[in-house]
Amino acid sequence: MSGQAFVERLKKVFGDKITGANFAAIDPWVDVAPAGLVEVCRYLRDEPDLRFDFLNCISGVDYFEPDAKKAAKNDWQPHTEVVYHLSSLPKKTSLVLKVILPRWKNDKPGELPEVPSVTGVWSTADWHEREVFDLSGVRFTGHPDLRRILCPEDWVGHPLRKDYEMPLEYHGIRGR
Amino acid sequence: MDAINWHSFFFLFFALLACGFSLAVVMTSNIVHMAFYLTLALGATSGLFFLAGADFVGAMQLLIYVGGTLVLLIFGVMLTAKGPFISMKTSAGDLVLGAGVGGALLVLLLAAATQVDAWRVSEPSPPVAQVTASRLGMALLGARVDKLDEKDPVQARGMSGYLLPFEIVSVHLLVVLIGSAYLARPKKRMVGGPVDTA
Amino acid sequence: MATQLDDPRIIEFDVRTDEMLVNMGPQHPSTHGVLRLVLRTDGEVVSEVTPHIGYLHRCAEKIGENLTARQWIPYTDRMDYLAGMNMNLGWALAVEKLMNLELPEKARHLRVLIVEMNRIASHLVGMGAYGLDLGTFSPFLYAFREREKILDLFEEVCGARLTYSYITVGGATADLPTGWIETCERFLAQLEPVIEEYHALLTTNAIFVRRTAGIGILSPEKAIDYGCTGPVLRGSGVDHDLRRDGEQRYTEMYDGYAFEVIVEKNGHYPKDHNYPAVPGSAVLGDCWHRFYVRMLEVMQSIDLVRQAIDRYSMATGSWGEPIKLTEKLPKGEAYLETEAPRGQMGFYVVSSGSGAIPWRVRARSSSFCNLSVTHDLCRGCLIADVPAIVGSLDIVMGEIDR
Amino acid sequence: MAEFLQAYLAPWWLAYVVAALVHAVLLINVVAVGALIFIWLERKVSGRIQDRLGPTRVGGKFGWLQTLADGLKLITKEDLMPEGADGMLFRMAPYISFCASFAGYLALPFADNWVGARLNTAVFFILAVLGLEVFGVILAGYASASKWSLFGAMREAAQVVSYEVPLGMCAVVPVLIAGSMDLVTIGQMQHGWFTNWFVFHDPFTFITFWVYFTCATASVNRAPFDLAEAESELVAGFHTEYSGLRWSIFFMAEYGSMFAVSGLAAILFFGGWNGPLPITEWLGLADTTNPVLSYLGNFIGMLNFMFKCVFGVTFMMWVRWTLPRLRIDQVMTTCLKYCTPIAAASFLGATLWTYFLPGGLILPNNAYGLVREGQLIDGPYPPADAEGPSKETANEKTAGTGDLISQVAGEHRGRD
Amino acid sequence: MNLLTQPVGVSHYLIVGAIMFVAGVVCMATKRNALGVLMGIELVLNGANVNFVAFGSVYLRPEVTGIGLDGQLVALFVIVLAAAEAAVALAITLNFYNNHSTVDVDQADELKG
Repeated sequence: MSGQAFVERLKKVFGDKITGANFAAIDPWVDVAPAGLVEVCRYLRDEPDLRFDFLNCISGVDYFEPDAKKAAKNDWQPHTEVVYHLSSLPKKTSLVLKVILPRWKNDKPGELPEVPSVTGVWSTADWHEREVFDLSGVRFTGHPDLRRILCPEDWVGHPLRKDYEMPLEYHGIRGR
Repeated sequence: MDAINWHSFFFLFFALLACGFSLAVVMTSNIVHMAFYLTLALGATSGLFFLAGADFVGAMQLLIYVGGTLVLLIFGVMLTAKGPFISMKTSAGDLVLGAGVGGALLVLLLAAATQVDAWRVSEPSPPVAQVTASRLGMALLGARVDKLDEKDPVQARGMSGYLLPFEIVSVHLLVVLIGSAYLARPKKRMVGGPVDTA
Repeated sequence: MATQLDDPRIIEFDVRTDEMLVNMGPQHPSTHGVLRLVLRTDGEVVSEVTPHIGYLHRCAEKIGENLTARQWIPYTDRMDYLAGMNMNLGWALAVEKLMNLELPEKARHLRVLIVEMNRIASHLVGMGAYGLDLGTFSPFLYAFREREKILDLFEEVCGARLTYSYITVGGATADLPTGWIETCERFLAQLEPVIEEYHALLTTNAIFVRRTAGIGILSPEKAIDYGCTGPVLRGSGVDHDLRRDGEQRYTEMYDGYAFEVIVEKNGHYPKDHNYPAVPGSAVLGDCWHRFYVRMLEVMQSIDLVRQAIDRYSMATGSWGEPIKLTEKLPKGEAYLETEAPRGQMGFYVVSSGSGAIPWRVRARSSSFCNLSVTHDLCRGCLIADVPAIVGSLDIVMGEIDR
Repeated sequence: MAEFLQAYLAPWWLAYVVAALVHAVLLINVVAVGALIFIWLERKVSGRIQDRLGPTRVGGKFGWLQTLADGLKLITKEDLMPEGADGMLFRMAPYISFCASFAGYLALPFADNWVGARLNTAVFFILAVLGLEVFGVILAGYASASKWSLFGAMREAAQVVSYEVPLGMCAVVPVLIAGSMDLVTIGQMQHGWFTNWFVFHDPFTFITFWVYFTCATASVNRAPFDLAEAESELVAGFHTEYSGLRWSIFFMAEYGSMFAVSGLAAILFFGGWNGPLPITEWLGLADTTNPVLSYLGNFIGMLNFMFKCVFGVTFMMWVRWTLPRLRIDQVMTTCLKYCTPIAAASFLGATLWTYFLPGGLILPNNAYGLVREGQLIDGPYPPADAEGPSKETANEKTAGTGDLISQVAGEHRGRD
Repeated sequence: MNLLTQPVGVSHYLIVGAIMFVAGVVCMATKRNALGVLMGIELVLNGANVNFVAFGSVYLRPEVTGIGLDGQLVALFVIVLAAAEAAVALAITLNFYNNHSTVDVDQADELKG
């Protein structure tokens, strides 16, 4: 199935929940609106000719340039992406889904953006989403146990956000 | 000064241990310490058995009583010893009552123990080391090898040994085995749910 | 006697024991580093296991956003520190995919050779450490004896024994030294019969079988659902190996190599060696199968190294030219997974196109996913089974915590 | 010895005290120095098994002072006690273990009549006393206020109580053949060629020996039955919280028990101090009338016995460094499903064998065959014992050499 | 009379037995923990055992016309039965603990399980 036809098919099923696609990229991706993510994922997993039964990875990528001068040169607006790498063991195919989020929920600094959790679709999403939450600061709604996973539970901030400030002190340990 | 009688010396040593730790069992309220003192008291008792020439009974005391029964008991203690059950204080009234009754009983028993002259001091006996184990075994099987020279035919007929009690105990042990297995059978319960007491 | 009752909420018990929370780790002999498992136990029966990780978190991804692609290579070494070469390869391939770099044939064979050698070393450690988890010490020392020889070979190649940084973007940092191939062949010839000893000590040992067979059964569906990869996935009977099923850029390394994916089909494993038979009590997906797949992969890798030696010696041309330390990365993003010893190691690199420093790097770790299934496997097992199960997943904390 | 000293020491009782002290020091040295040597041996053996050298530096060529150096290090270590531990029990526990292990040596003969106290129930005494070691472990586990220790203690309690059953049954088989529970008598009965050893007495004793050794390994907590201290599961089990000297005392107790059970195996099954060939007899060293010669004979016998014990201990080490550890339920099934029925069956088999083939198959006129002719039980061997059988019945026997306590008791009653 | 120099007799043993017996009785009467009561029983049995062994001992009573071996035999029976008794009592206690989550005998006042 060509990429174009595949996206057409998804659009037919999910309508405007498929917000875009990029075929020129090295790993072509499909953009999905947060609201339709779980449905799309379940469809991709269960459809007999797709069978994306394997979630490889969930990554959070933060697009933000603190330096205003450099930011002006960028061709993108600040946003956060959650990237889902899927593959299908029986069909030996792979797919990339992207969910594009605002950097802050309702543009209020400090409120983490939200995505519905896909733990119900792939159990492995549990830890991956915790890691993305921990490091990239994306809140997964509907996650059964959204705690920090790599950083200590009382850690402040999400280190992989580009505006992250390294704390100067943690429990009496000097930061730098 | 007379020479020290080593038999008496060892007797005193073990007797003091046995009595002291028995009293410690009563005194302490910590159940784990109680079990520990009981172990020592019973171990000392086995020493007394050895001194009295009852080697086999002494070894059995160590093997079965101390090594088996008490381990079971301590096992039970450890299963239940938590929080409030480790140290359960007895009420003062109970203690006084117990001490009173116990004291009276002790006086009675001590009086009885010291009344009979023949019991008080033993005659010097020749150094006889008996092998008791096999004679005990024969007695359990019904042959009283220590009473073979019984003259009185009526009494001699009564010397049929302990075969019947031995059998009764065996059956009893079997019943106990089955009974405890029944009592300790696995039960099912729900996590956090009601306990199935059936 | 893993008490696997139908309803997990029903506990069979002799004596009412209160549930007890026990901390296994982070300083515990059998947690392979600094893993902390919180066990909820009822007597010896474990009712719940909660893994807590992050004690070895070194912010590798954050560091990657401040270094160039080649500068980050040493940090990949420290992820799965038992298989540094495989980590190097994963990152190198991901960056090469982003840069659309093609490698000369000789470099590809060199990479296969080195990577499969490291797979042997890694599986040897996995095997030995699993012995330790089950309470036998000697296999560990035997495994280290052989691994030591591999490390000696690697030391000749790149000067390092653990953190190699040898395979790099664009090829490798150097060619193999002269005489290396012969030493390597001698080593392989010596290693092969030794594997038999390991099988005698562990695989077929009656106690070992009783400790592992039927314990921690991971169904293929669950393995896929939890994203388990590598020997853990294949131990569950899923026929999937990226060396055969992976992306073109990765599988072309293995083009023309003869190898069979180590997976049980119709009740037996591919039989091109004198493998011991599968014991009757073993169930597909249990600890024994995971261990066994690893053992067979050692043999497979020996085979692959031999083939790679042949091809490498025949191949002409360059062994590859590393890119400049500050080579500019094109704009774009690339994700690539390779088959590391512990499973699929994925690297995701995003570049804004503004310089040599990537915008975002991400490492998808195989042990991370493999470990996430622990709580499911350990439900209702005995305390002694917890090390057996965790050990059979063969995790490396450096890779999990990154 | 006491009699010998009496000639030199003024108050007669001092002789006994000195004799007792000398005996005690000798025995404690077997345990303490033995533990030192065994720990060194364990390192060397494990080293060789694992294709490495083991200690090589301390004390010269073979690192034979390594354990001593470690012991010194342990002494200087801080004696830690966790908060919340039960102080008294925590401190007492190692000593209980050690005393239990050490008390077993009281009745263990090292050569013909070279024994601390010749008890006529020595077999059961040793088994019983070694069984008490479990108390130290249980109390240590309980008193440590650590969950891992508690797990270790629980496992130990369950394991040791179960394994005492087959262990006792196996020990009864040689007792049944010998007709005595006196280890010296049992040892004497096996003198001569190695075919007189009880392990070769009949097929059942041969099986029994292996069951005995398995159960003994389990009862002294050695791998693959070392569940109480399973380091990959329970950190260090019952001694997780111990450090320094107290910790090392647990180890002395462990090695002491290993030696004791090996010694018991050597006497019960492998002829004790009797070599495979009656060399001492050929050399004329078995002559009991000549003190120097018999001393030499006994010394060779002791070396024999020591060799067998060390071999037993080394065997345990070999097993430990080869096999993985069993799981607790498998340990229990091994005991209840295999060891106990096999022990019971071989007990029955040995009984029938001794009844129907009292002289054995190979050598119809061997020593115990002759003994069994006239005497049903308590048959003293050799028949011409010091005092001979008592007048009452053939079954009544006055022991030629009473145990220490009875000697003391008797003699001084006479004095008074 | 100096205990260290005098030979001991049966009555010495009887005194030890009496003390153990009484300690056991008091233990049974006053302990609230079911296992404590069980330990009291063990002490009582042992006190009795000491007496049996003393009466049957050839050292203490050289004449041995009395009970002779019977003392030791009875002591053996007591030991064996005590083991059985302890096993059953322990099973009952643990069952009680399972059902009522306590080992306090003062609370064991209902007759149904």
